[in-house]
Amino acid sequence: MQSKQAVNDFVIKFANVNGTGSASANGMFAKAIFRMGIPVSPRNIFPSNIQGMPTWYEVRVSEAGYLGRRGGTDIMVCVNPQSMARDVEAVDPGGYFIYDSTKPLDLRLIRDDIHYIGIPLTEICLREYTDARQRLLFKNVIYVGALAALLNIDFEILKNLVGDQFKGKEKLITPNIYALELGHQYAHEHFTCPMSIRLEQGRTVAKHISDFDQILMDGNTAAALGAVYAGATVAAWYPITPSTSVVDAFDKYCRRLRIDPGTGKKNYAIVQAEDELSAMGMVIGANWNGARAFTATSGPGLSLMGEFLGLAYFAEVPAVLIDVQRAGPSTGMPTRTQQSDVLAAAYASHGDTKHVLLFPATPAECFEMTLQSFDLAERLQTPIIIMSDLDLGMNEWMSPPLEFDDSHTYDRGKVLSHDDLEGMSERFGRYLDSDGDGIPYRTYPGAHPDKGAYFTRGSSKDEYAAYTEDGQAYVRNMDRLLKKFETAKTLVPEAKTKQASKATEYGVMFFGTTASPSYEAVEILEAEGIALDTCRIRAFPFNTEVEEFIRDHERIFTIEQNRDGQMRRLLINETGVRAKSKLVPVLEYDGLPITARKIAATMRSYILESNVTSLADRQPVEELTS
Amino acid sequence: MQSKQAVNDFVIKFANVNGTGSASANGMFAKAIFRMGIPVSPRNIFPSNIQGMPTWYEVRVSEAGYLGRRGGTDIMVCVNPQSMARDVEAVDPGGYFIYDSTKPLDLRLIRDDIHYIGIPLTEICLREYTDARQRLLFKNVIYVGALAALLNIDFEILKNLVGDQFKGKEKLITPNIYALELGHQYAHEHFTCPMSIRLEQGRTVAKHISDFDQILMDGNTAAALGAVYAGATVAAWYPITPSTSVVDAFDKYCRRLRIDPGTGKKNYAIVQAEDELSAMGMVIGANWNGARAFTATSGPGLSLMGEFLGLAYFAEVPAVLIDVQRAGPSTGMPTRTQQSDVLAAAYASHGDTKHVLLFPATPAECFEMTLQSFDLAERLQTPIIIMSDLDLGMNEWMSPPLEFDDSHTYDRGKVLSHDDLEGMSERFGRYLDSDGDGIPYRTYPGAHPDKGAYFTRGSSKDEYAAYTEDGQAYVRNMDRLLKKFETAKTLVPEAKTKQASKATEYGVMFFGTTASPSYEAVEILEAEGIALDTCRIRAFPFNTEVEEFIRDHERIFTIEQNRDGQMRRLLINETGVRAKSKLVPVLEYDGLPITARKIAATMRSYILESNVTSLADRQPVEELTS
Amino acid sequence: MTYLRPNFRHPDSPTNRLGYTRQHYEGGLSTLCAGCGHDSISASIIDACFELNIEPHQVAKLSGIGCSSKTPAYFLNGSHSFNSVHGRMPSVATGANLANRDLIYIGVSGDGDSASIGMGQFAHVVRRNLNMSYIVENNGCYGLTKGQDSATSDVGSTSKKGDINMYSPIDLVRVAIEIGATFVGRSFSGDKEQLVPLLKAAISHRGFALLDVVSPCVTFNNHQGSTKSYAHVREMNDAMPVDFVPMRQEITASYDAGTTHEVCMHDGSVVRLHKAAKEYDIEDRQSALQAIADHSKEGRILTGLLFIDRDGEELHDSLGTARRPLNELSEKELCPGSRFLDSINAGLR
Amino acid sequence: MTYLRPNFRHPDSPTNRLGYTRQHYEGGLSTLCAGCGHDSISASIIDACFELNIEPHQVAKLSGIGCSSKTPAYFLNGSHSFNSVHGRMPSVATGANLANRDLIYIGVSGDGDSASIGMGQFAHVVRRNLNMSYIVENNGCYGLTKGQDSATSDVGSTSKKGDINMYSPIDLVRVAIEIGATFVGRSFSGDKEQLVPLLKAAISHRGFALLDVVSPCVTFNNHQGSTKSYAHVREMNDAMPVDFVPMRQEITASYDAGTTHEVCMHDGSVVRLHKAAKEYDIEDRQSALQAIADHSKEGRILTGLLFIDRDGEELHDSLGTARRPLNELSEKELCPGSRFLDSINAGLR
Ligand SMILES: Cc1ncc(C[n+]2csc(CCOP(=O)(O)OP(=O)(O)O)c2C)c(N)n1
Ligand SMILES: Cc1ncc(C[n+]2csc(CCOP(=O)(O)OP(=O)(O)O)c2C)c(N)n1
Ligand code: SF4
Ligand code: SF4
Ligand SMILES: [Mg+2]
Ligand SMILES: [Mg+2]
Repeated sequence: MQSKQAVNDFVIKFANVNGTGSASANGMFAKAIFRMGIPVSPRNIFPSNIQGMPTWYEVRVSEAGYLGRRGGTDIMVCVNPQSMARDVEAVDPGGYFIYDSTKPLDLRLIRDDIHYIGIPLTEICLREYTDARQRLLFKNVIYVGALAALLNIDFEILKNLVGDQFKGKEKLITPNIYALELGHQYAHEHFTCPMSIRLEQGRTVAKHISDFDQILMDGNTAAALGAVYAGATVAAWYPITPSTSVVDAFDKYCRRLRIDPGTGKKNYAIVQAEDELSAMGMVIGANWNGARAFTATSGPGLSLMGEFLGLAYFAEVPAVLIDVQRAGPSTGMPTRTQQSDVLAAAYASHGDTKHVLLFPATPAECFEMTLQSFDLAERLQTPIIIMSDLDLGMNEWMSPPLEFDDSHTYDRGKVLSHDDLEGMSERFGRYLDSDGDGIPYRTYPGAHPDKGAYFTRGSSKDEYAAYTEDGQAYVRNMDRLLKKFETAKTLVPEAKTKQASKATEYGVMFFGTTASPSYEAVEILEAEGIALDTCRIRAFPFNTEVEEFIRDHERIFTIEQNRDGQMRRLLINETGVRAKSKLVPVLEYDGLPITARKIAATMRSYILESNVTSLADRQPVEELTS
Repeated sequence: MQSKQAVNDFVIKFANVNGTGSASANGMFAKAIFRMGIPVSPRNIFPSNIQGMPTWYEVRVSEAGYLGRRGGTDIMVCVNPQSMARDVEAVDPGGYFIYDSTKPLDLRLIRDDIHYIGIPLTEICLREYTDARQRLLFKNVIYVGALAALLNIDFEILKNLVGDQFKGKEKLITPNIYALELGHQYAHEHFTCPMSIRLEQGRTVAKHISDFDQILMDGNTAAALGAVYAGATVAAWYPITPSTSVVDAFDKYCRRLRIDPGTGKKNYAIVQAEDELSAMGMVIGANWNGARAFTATSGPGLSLMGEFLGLAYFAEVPAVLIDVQRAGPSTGMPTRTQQSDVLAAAYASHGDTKHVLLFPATPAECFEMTLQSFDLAERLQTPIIIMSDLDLGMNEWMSPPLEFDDSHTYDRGKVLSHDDLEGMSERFGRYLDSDGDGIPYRTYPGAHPDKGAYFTRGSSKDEYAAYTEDGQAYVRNMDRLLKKFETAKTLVPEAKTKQASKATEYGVMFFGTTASPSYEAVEILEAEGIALDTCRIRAFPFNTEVEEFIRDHERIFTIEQNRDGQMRRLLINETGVRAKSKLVPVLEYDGLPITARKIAATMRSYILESNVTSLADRQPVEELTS
Repeated sequence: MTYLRPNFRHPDSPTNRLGYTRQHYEGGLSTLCAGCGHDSISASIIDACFELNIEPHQVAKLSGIGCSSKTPAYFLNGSHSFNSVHGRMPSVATGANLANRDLIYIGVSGDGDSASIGMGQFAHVVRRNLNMSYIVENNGCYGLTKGQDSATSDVGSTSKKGDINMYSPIDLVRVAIEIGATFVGRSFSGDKEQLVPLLKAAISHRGFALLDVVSPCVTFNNHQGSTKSYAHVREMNDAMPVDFVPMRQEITASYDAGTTHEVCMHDGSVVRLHKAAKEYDIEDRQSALQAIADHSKEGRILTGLLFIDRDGEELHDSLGTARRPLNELSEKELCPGSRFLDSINAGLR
Repeated sequence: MTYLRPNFRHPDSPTNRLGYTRQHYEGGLSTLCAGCGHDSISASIIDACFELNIEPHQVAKLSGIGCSSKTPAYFLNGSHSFNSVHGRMPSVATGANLANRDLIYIGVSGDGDSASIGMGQFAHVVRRNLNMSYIVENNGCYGLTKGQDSATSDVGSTSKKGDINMYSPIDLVRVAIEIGATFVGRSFSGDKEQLVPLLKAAISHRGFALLDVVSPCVTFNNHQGSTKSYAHVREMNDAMPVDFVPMRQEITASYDAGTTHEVCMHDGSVVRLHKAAKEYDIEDRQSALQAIADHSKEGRILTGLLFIDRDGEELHDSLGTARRPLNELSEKELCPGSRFLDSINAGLR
C-alpha cells in the first residue's frame, strides 16, 4: 500500500466524546500549527448535548491558505469507541488511523488501504495517574504529544501554549507538559517520526496571505468586539446555540473596558431577557431612547422576533440583530451550520416589509460589519440583521488582524438635538422626507421642553406622526419607506467582484462562509483552464455591482448552504435584471460547511456538459444541487 | 347642470358616525335592493375604534353583476358633520348629496355640479321621539325610508326586512316601519321621486349571474361553515380584527349543530387562547392527536405563529390557519384591507420552509376551500393557510348558494389504525416515504398497545423518528419534504383560466378579492377592443395551469393589493418559467379594495404605449403601480 | 385620529410650581366611548403630573395595544410616547429605561394586554423591578376587539352575550406581590380621590409600581352580572383612603398618630394611610396577600396602596449601571480605540 | 441519538397487574450527564407508571426544549411523545387534551422552559386547569445552553462563573397556587420515597397537577453557593412524607388517625400525609402560601403535597365537552349535510 505524501497540506480529524476536555487539547494542537506559521482552519463538529456523545474536531492544514473545508480525511485520531466504525471508514486511502490501542482493534475495522497507528492511551493513563479525572483529561494531552512527534510540530511552541493556557493556574503547567512528553516519547519510540504526512516550518508563505501576520479567532467574539467599538451600551438577549458566545464575549470585554474606575459602576447593561420577543423589544426600546442596543440569536429566535421586526421597520426604530444561523427548520440541528434564514430575515414579519442584511465572511468582517451596523441602523432608522452562521461564529478562523481607525466617528443618523429644535421655526414632522432620501428626522425623549415630542406607533401615521386611516397618507409613508430602502443600497457594503485571468461567461456568487471554499474551487478549476469570475455578496439590498455581475455573465453559480437556494431567490426577486435562467444553484445543506471539492466538481460537470449542449438551451439544473 | 341618469347601476355611499346603529339600517338598505333581484355589493369602511369616529358604507348597485369596487360615488348620504367636507368632494359631477338639513348647509360646501337633497332628519326625530337613544337610532331608519322613495325601492320588501330583523322583538317592528314611512313620506312630499338615478325591478338579469339564485353573505361566516362541514372539533384563537367573526360564527353554528341533545354536552371545543402563539400550539396539539383543529388570525398573529408553523412543517403535523389579511406592516391599518401577507405566509419561519396557501375569492370559495383545507392538511400533514382578507371576510358578498355534496367523505390522510398496525409485519417508520409521494404514515396516540408509538419533534430525525444529527438522514428528510410539496401541486385547487374572444399576447393574473374588479376591467377593455386572457390563482404551490399561462403570454398584469407585488415575486420564484420580464405589477395598497376603473386604466395605458414601443424593449414598468 | 383641543386658556386658571396650567398636561381629544373608565384614568394622570410639578418632556409614555393602550395620546402631549405591540410594552419600557434612567416612565396597559398575551413580559418586568409606573386599566374584557373575556374576568362574571366565565382569574396584583413587585396598588377609575394620590405615590416610588385600576368598559362590560361594571365595583369597593404629601411640602396639619400611618418614600415624600385603612402591615407580602384574600372571600374589592417595599433594588441597582444615562455616553467614553485592539490581536497570535 | 437498551429481561423480574415488568416502562438510554437530577426523575416516573398499572400507550408525553424536555425519550417507549418548541408545551398539551380527553397527559418541562420563555403559557394552562401532570425539572439554570441563570434562581445564588443572581425568583409553585392550580407539589429528584407517591397522586389527580421537582444540574449548577445543588437541597429540604394508596387497594394497616391525614382523590385513591407533615390545611390556598413562606423565610424548602383542591373543574368541565373524545367523532356525527346548508342559504336570500 502506498501512503499519502503531504507537507503542510492535509486534513486531520479527532473523534472524541464530548464533555471529556478534548476541546482544549485539540485547540492547542491547531494553535501550535498556527504558531508555526502554517495556515490552519479547525472546526468543531459537536452534538446538541452536554456530555457523553460523539464529537469531532476537524483541522485543515493548508499551506496555500485555504480556510474552507476541503473534504476528505487524511488522518483520523479516534479516541471514541462509539464512533470508531464510522471513523475508520472516513479515512482516505493511504491515510492514517490513530487510535487507543489499549484494547486490540476489532478485526472488522481493519482496512488494507490505510495505516494504523496504535497508542495505548488508556494504559499509559492508568499507569501514570491515579485520579479518574486526570486519567480522562490527560489522555487528550498525551495524543497531542504523540502527534507532535508524528507530524513534526515544534515542541517548544506546544510547551509555550501550555504556559499561556494555564496562566494563573501555574501548578497545572508541569503535569500537562509531562503528559505531552509521554505521548511524544511513546511515538518516537514506536514509530518513524515524522510520518509521510507532516508539517514543515518556514516554507514559502501561503499565496493568500501576503505576510503571515494573522490572528486566530471566532466570529462571535469578533462581532462582540464590533459592538463594543460601536459604542453599544445595551445588549438584551436570550441564550441560544450558536449565538450565545456573542453576548458572552460582549460581557467579557465590557467588564474589562466599561467599568468606571472611580465608582466601579457599569457603562453598559446586559439583560438576559425571558425570551427573544422580549429581547427584541428591549433593543427597540433602548434604541428609541438613544442608546445603541443589539441582540444576538439564531433561527427560532428570529422567528419569534418577527412581529417586533415589523414594528421597528414601520415605526422606524434602529435595531441591530446578529443572527448566527444554524440548521433549521424548527429546532433542526442546533449544532450544525446553515445559511437558511436568508428569506425569513429579508421579509420578516407580515405586511410589506424588507430588511437590511449584512453577510460577514471572516472574523474581521464580523468585527467591521457589526461596527458598521450601528451606523447603518441609526442612519436608516431600521433593523440591521447581521447574517453570520455557526461555522463562522463558533469556529476559530485565521484572519487578518482586526483594524480600527481612530479617526472613525459614529454616524448617529438624523437626530435633532435640543439646539436643533430650539432653532427650528417650522413644526417638527417626525416622518417628513425633508431630504428626499426617504429618511426622516427623529428626536430622543426628553430632548426639549416643548418641541420635538412625538408619538411612536406601529399603526398608520401621517408626516407629523398623528394616527391616520387616510389611504393617501398611508401610501405616502409606505412609498417613502421604499425610497429609504433605495437609499440603503448606497450605504451598505458593496459586493466584492474578481475577474478571472481570461474573459468568461461564467460567474460564481457566494456570501458568508461559502466564500472560502468557493474561492478555492475557482482556483482548482482555473488550474484546469476553466475561468470563472467571482462576486461575493456582502449585503441586501443588492447594490449595482451585483446587478452588473449578473448582467455580464451567462451562467452564474450561486453557492449556498440551504436547501431552497434562498439567496438565489432573493437575487431573482430583488434585482432589476434577468437572473432566473442564469443562476445555477449549488447547494449544501447537510449541516456541515460545503467543501471546495464539492463546489468544484459541481461547477466542472455543469460547464463541461455545457460545452456539448449550448447554454441557451439549458435551464439551471436544479438536480445539480445535492 | 345635467344630472346623472342611471338605472340599477350606481354607487351610493353613506357617511355615518360609528357606534350609532347606522350599520343595521344601511345593511337593510342593501338587502332590500338585493331582494329586488338587483345585484348589489355593500362595503363597510370603518375605523379602528368603537364609538364616535367617521365610518362609511359604500353600496354598489350593478345590474351587470359586478361585485368589485367600481370607483367614484354617484350618491352620498351624509349624516356625519365631522366628514361632510370630504364627503361633498367625493361626489361625482351630476351626482347627489343627501344630508341632514336640520341645520342649513355651510355655504363652502356648495358645489354647482352636484344636486343637494336636504332632509331634516334631526328635526323629524326631535319632533317624533323623546328618548335620546331612539332619536339616534331612528334617524338612520328615516333616511332609508326616504331613499326608498328617491330610488324606488319596493317598500313592501323593506317592511318584510324589518320583520325579519326583529324576529323575537316584535314590539320593535311597528316603530321601525313607522320611521321608514316618515322618511318615505317626507321624500315624496318634497322631491320628485324617483330621481334620475334609480332602481327598476324585473329587468334582464345580470349577465354574470345565470339566474338570480343568489345569497348575500360574508366570507368569514362562510369559512366558519366550511370548518363545521369539515368536521372541525377544536378551534383555538385569539381575537383580532378582521378575523374575529370567523370563530364567532363557528361558535354560533356549533351551538346549533354540535350540542348532544341527550346530554347537552358539546361535540366541539373552542378555546380563546392567551395569544396567537398559544392558539397555534393548541391547533397543532389537537391535530397531532387526531382531531381537526383550526385557528383564524390576521397579520400580527401570523407573525407570532412563525415558530410554530415551522414546527408543524418540519414535524409534519396538520394545521389549518385562516389568515384574514388587513393592512400591514405591524399594526398598520387594522380595519383596512390588503393582500400583503403572501410572502410572510409562504415562507413563514426560519430555515427552509414552504407552506401551502389557498386564495378564496368569494364566500362560496371561503366555504369550499375551508372545507377542503382540512383534507389537504391531513393528506399532506402540513399547515394549510387560507389567505382571505378584510374585504372578503367582513363584507357581505352576493354569491351563488353554498353547496355540499352529501356523498362527500373526509380524506383523513395516511393514518394507520389499530388494525393496520396489528396487521403490520415490518417496523413502523413514521417518516418513511413508502408511497414515493413524499407523504409518510402517521399514527394517533393510543392507537395500539405496542405498535406505532413514535417521538414527534422539531429536531432532525431519521425515517423511524429517532433523533439524529447525521447529515445524510437530515438531507433525505428535507428532500422528502420537497417531494411532498411537489405532490401538493397535484392536490390543491387548480387555477381558473379564461380565454379572450380573440387571441392575445396579454394576460391578467389575480387572486382573492382582486378577481371581481379584474374581470370587470377585462370586460371594459374588451369592449374597447383590447383582448386579455385571465388566470385566477387559487393556490400555492402553483400548478401547471399557472406556468402554462405565463409561458403562453408576453405580458401579464398581476393585480394585487400590496406594495411589493408579493404574488408577482412568488410567481417569479416558484414557477419554472421565465416570468420576471413578463409580469407587470398593478398594485393598490391604500387599504381600500382596488377598483375596476383603476385596473382598466392602468392596463389600457400600458397596452396603448406598447403599441408604440415594441414589448420586447420594455421591462415591466414598476411606475405603473400606484 | 386625535384632534388637538382649541388652545384657548382661561386667564386665571391655576398654575403649578413650574408655572404650568393643568392644560399643559393634557393630550389629544379622546376617541374612546363616552363614559369609558379609561378617560377618567387619563384625567387622573393629568392631575397627578400637574400636582407633582413634573416636566412633561421628562416623561416617557409607553403602552401596548388596546383601548387602554391608546390613552397615552390623551394626556401629556409634551411627552414622547411609544405605542408598541400587543402585550409587549414591558420589554420596550425596559429597553427605554436602560438607555436613560433619568426619565419618568409611565406605562399604560389593559387587562388583555398584560394578563393574557402579556403575562410573560408582565411577570418578568415585575421581577426585574424596573423603575416605572405600570397602570393596568382593567375592565375584565377586550374592549378594542369588542368585548371578549380577558384573563382578569372573575369566575361567574357574565359576558354581554350572557356566557359565564369559568376560568379562574389572574389577579395581577397578587401575582405582582408574589413575584416581588415593590409597590402594588389597586384602585377604581371612578374614585379620583384615591386614584390621584396613588398615582403620585406610584410615580414617586423608586422601582416597579403597579396600579391595577378597575376601569369599566361601558360598551361591552358594564351590564348586570359583570363584576367589572360601575355599579358592581361601586358597591363592592372597600377603599382605603390614601394621602400623598410630596417631599418638599412639610407636613402641616398634625394628625393624631393613632388614626394615621405614614409611609416615607424613597424621595422623601410621604404616603399617609388612614388608620381605618391600615388593617394590616402593607410592608409584608404575606399579610398583604392575606388581606386581599379576606376581602375577596366576601366578594369585596380591597383598593388602595396594598403593598410597598421601600428599599427594593431597582433594575439599575441590580445591574450596577453608572449614574449617568447610558444614552449620554460619548464615542470617546465608549470606544476603546486601536491601541486596545492591538493588544487583542496580540493575544490571538 | 438514543439507543435502545438490549432487550434482555431477567426471568423473575416482578410484574404489575397488567403483567408488565418495570422494563416495559423504560425508554431509550439517557444522553444526559452522568448524575443529572433529571435522570432520577425519569426513573421515578417509570416506577410510578409501573406501580399504577398504566398502559403505556394510554399516555401522551409532552415537553418543550431543554435537557429536561429531552427526558420523555428516556421513559415509556410505548407512549407517543411530542417534544415541541421552547416554552410552548402547555399550548400543545392543551390542544392534545382537547382532542382526546381519555389519555393520560404527562408534561415535562424545565425551569427555563416554564418560568422564563414559558411563563405566559404556564400561567394560562394552570388557569384552565387542564387535566394533566406537569413536571418542572427545576435546576435553577439553563442546562442545555450551558448554565445561565433561569427565573427560578434564588436571590444571592451564585452561578458557576461566580456571578450573584439579583432578581427575585419566580416560584412556580406559589404562582400556580395563586392562579388556581388544583394540585401543587414540590419535591427533590434525590428523594424517590417522596417523589414516586407524589407522581402517582399527580397522575391520579383530575385537573392540573404541578410538580416542581428540584433537580440539580451537576454540570453547571451543583457548586458551592448554588441553592439548587444536591448538597444545599439535601440540607434545606423539609420533606413532608407522602403515601399513595391506589383506588382498588383497600387500606390494610390501620393507622392511628392522630398521626395521619388522608386525602381521598377524585378516582377513589388516597393520599396519606403523616401528621408530622400535616402542619397546615393543604386544601386552603392562603395557608399553603403561608406555610411555604414560613419555611422559605428560614431558607428552608418545604416539599411534599403542598396544596390540593379535589373538586376543581378541569377544562373539559368548563367547556362542557362531551364525554366521548372529540377525535372519535365520525363524519356522520359532525357534518350537517346539504339539507342544513339549504336552510342556511334560504336565510341569506
Ligand atoms: C398580536 C395581536 N393580537 C391581537 C390583536 C388584537 N387586539 C387589539 S387590542 C386587543 C385586546 C385589548 O384588550 P385590553 O388589553 O384589555 O385593552 P382594552 O381595549 O380592554 O382597554 C386585541 C386582542 C393585536 N392588536 N395584536
Ligand atoms: C426559541 C428558543 N430560544 C432559545 C432556545 C435555546 N434553548 C434550548 S434549551 C434552553 C433552556 C433550557 O433550560 P431549562 O428549560 O431550564 O431546561 P434544562 O436544560 O435546564 O433542563 C434554551 C434557552 C431554543 N431552543 N428555542
Ligand atoms: S370599547 Fe370599552 S374600553 Fe374601549 S373605549 Fe369603549 S368603553 Fe372604553
Ligand atoms: S447540563 Fe445539567 S441539566 Fe443538562 S444533562 Fe447535564 S446535568 Fe443535566
Ligand atoms: Mg381590557
Ligand atoms: Mg433548567
